[in-house]
Amino acid sequence: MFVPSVTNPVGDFVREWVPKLAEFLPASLQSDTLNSVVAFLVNALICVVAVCAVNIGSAPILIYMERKVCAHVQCRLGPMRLGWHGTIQTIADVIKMLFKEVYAPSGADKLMFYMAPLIVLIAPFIVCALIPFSRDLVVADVSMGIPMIIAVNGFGVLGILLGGWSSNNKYSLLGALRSGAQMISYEISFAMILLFVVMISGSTNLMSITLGQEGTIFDWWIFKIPVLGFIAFILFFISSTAEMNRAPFDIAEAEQELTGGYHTEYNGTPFAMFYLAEYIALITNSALATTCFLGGFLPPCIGITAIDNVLNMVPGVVWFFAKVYFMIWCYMMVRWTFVRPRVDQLMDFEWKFLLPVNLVLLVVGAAYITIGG
Amino acid sequence: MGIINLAPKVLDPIPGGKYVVNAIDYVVNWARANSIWPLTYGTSCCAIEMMSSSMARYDIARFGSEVFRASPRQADLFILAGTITRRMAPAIQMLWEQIPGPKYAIAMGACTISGGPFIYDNYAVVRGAQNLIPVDVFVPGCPPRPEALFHGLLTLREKILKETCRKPWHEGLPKDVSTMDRYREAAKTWAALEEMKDEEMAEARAKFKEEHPDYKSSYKPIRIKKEDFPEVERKPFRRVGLTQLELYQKLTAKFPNITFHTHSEEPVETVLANAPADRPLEVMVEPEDYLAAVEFVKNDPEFKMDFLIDVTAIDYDDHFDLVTQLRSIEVGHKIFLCVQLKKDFSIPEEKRPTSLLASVPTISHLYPAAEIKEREVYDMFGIDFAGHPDQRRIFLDKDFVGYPLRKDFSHPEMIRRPL
Amino acid sequence: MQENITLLQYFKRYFKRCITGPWSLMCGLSVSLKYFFDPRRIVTEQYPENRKTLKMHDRYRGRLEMIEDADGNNLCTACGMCERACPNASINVLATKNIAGKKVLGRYVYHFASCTQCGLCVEACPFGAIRMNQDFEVATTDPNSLEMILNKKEGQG
Amino acid sequence: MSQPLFSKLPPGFRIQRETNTEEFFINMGPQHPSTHGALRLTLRMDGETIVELVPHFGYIHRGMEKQAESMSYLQYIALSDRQDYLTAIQNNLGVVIALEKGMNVGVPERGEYIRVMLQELGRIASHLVFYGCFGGDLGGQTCLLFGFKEREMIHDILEEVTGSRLTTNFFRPGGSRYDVPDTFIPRVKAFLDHLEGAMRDYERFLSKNIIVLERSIGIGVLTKEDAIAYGCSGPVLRASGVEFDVRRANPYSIYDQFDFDIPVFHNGDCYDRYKIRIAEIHESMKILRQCIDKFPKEGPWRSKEKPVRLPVGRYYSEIETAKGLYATYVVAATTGEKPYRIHTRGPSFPHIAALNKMVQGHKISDLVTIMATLDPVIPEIDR
Repeated sequence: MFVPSVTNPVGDFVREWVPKLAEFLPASLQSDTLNSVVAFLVNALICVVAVCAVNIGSAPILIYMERKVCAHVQCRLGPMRLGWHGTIQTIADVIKMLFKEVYAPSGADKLMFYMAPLIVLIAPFIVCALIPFSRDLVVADVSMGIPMIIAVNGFGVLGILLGGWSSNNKYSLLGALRSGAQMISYEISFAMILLFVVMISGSTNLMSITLGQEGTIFDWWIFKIPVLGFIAFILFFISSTAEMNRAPFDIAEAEQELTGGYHTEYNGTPFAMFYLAEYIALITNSALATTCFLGGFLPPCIGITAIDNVLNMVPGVVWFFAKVYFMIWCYMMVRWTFVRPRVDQLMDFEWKFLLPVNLVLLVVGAAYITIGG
Repeated sequence: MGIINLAPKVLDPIPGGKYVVNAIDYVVNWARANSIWPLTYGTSCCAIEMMSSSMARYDIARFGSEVFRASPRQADLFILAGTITRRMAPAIQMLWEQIPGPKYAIAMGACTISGGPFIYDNYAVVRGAQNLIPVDVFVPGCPPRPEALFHGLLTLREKILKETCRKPWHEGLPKDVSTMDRYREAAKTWAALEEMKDEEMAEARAKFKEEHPDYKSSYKPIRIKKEDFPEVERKPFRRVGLTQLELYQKLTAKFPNITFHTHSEEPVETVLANAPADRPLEVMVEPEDYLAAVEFVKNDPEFKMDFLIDVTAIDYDDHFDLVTQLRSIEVGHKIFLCVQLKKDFSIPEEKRPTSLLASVPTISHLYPAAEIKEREVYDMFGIDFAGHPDQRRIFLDKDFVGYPLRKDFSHPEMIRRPL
Repeated sequence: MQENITLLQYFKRYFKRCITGPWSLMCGLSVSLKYFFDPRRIVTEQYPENRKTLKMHDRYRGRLEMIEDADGNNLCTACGMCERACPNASINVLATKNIAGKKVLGRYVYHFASCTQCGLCVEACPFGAIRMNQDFEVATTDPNSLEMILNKKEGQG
Repeated sequence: MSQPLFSKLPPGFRIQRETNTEEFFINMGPQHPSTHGALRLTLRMDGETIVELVPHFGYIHRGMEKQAESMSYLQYIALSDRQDYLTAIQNNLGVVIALEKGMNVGVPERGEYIRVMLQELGRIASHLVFYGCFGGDLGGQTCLLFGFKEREMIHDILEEVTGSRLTTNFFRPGGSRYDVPDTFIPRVKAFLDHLEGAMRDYERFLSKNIIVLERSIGIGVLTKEDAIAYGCSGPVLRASGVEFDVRRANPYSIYDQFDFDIPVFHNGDCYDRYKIRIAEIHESMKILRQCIDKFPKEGPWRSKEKPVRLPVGRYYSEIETAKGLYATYVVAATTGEKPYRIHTRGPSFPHIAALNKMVQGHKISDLVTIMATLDPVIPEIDR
């Protein structure tokens, strides 16, 4: 019998209490197999709810944050009138979008049209399940974490291609094709940098990648390997921005050129899903960056015992989310600062710059590990 | 939106269901009223004020409306910013249809409320957006300040908050106000009232006249004093390049048919010599000489007219004046070649407004800039440009009847200026 | 645009860009960081909240208004200068005869819907009977309310 | 294998070519975020590359010239605000100068200074919108807000002086409608001081940015000959290497009394068109500073008020607006208050005609960049 790998206290608690509760059932129904299956199902349900809650709960926060960050870069205030400083503005937006009229354009492939946003939404959810939020808070602690992430991340482009193609609109199609080309190209450097992380940490398991950074702030992968780590981090930042289709790499949406790119024809709830997917991808990518480079849930110790003790008292989840939100803030600052490169320049950048640099990085990293490590 | 309108039917029979319906109403309306996403749309001046309202100083984001959607399918609000022309009208109707409900429209500025500055003597402008789509809020002004637009947004918010799922949003109908002439209507109503009043008052007035035979009003309106200013001589601008006289003499040497029209009795040379420096030389060219003359002034090393300012025409009773305005970038002088094109009166009179009445060779091979200018003249005056590579209407629809800048032009939708 | 350059030149430019490019991007980022962390730069005025303090300039051209004294008497003589000055006939000066048979202002109809607030009417008025007021909160849901009668009383005479 | 050509191309398309790929047509506008108003462009595309472009005008053709025939000259000044609405104050001057030529009235010195200052403020306002739209169309929304932020300050000054933010209706033959208030000069001074710092930031934000350089250098090249032949003017012409500015070539008002440069660039690509406008903002600031120093504290600000009546004749005026050469051609067939015909030459019209020349072989994203650097105002084209 497959025993789910939920290793955190919540999982243990469920496993402990399911047999105890089962004693109240008639004797004919009692069996260890049933107990473990029920425990598994309950655990799985908790996991799904938790992942959904983290993602969907944080999406409105992120949208609000984005609106505020962009407003302050642009010397204005942003949402102000709904709740304290406009805090519940995005909730109103979501409710409004749920109750909007929904229709597909004539000539659209209806099934594909409504499926596309779902597919886009799936990928970041799965990635989120693999991220260790704290020392003993991870949904699925699979040993092949990194390959799994690379595989699942490729899923998102499918939804965007489908959405653009099924809309029966030239702008949508152009946007979808652009984003298809872009995401598939950038997936390569995205995967290569993760491989670099795997190489230096010696593991594909996200938990052990995180735990490998234990110690002071200088043991984080971004600082542990001089210069190389930082370069890898920057490269990861760039390619994940492109993976997410976020500005400055948002040629797929390119409001000024293609009005809305692949989601031009979407309205109401399906559009809300695209909108949410963008922000959920933001959170998973930031979480990945945090896990691989910024020490995950580990506190930023600096080697002075008195301070480190204080830092260690703060729970890992707090550190994790603090780092994630810092990363998100970086993504946002970049988005609201830079202009958008052209589609062919974007490809040039990937194939003529990012990929060569990545290869060099891998080689140099390998040399460093064999010689110095 | 369909589901929520069913809520009262399903929930009302259940005890306490009313309160649930009210709660849903409250939440949904609150969301709708506070999250109004406008469509990126704008045609003219008002669009700039609309943009200003979303910029740092006024910041429409405070109302949660900074999410300007370029695609109508994601928008809730159609801010009609800028004049609506007949040519644009179908596009606007289509945009409105593409916005999913519940949707709202704000008519921003005088043009979209009533036609604004373009009400009278105009063949191109739709008098008010109400003719095309139902409008919820009107924001007068030309253009309204961003604050006025915000006031409109708040007015719309109040309106949305009044909706319930028992009395749900429904799409209104456009209202035909296109032929409304507010000025004449008001005058007509008043004239009728005056007539009635005259009848009523006749007796009283007669009585008053009897009682006060030499009545004189004690009221004296005071004219406001205007500040007095000295008269100032106009200083003509600096002369650049050849003088008008030199240009004229050189041209006439080449083309003896070229003339200069003047109203004074004095000889042409004296008039030209005394002309202010900044008045360009405007000469009359015979239609046969036109092409050769343009070619000459373009290539002649002394003229060097390499820059075409404009080609335009003027309609007179029996002829058009085609004015080709040229200047030399290098030297700086200007010359206006005016061709008198006799109207072709062999065309029967009833067909004249819709047919081309004159023809002239094109100069678009000499000046690429002339191509669109000649298209404009063709569109507005119905002058044929022989040899033009792409002679189509430029500003008006291809099935537009008539040539608007002719003096005898008439259009069924055009209202004459009352004064 | 395709240019013919040698491979060496190409690589020279490539590496030059690798250095200048990120530097130029950092310059841009420094500006946005400066603006982000400096709340004094925020210039937003909060319209519905600052309604009490929000004042238009003296010359601001809002809605047309008739200058009236305390009793509601106006200065208009129904001469029609404003009517003629108006570029789009937004003003109807409707004259009547008073009891003495003299022409006075009966009704001053102002079509706010089509007014472009150019101010030519105020300029044309020889008696200073009208002015543009400072009112900018003029949005309405009822287009008929934009047709206004400005005078409360008939003209004097 | 080559496909057959289109049996019949849609109107306006002219290039005949053999292709191995399928061409298709894209319709941009009349309601599109990057066409700067109601302009419609039909693109003939080969993949993402533009083969040919045909502009369709007239979506905001409002028949101003027809209307002008039944309006008085004064009313037309008010109407001219609606042409180039980004700098309405400059349109006013264009019309007014033509009327002054007809009426033969001059302007006192203070009036001329008021004119020049408002002109230059209007030019800065328009170029700031250009800065914003250029950055915005490239994808940097923040630039759009930066540009408009300083523009609001100009609008504040304009509103204080003229009574309206956009449609100013301010100049009259012989001067202007009002005198400037006492606060005008200090406000302009404060604004210039502020703008200097702000421009430094904005240039750092965009001018050297590698993505901007990549996207604008060598894009949409307009050669010197083409620029003149297509009748381009203003910054577009000067970016192609032609030193032509009406303020210098045929100085109107009192522009000959100021010391300023005409910036000229020689590549004629998008980046030069961007740089030239930034340089022009600095030149305008220079002129404004000189105005502040020399501004006559006293003296009449307009000449004696006369009814606006023009004798029979044809009157032509040209000025340099922010977009280029703005010419007004007034025909008076009878002496009176009403024109027989008024024709306006807007600078943006030839620019859009030259667009086809510039975009061929470029990507659709480049079209957006080129459109932004031409900085057209559509109502000025359609009138």
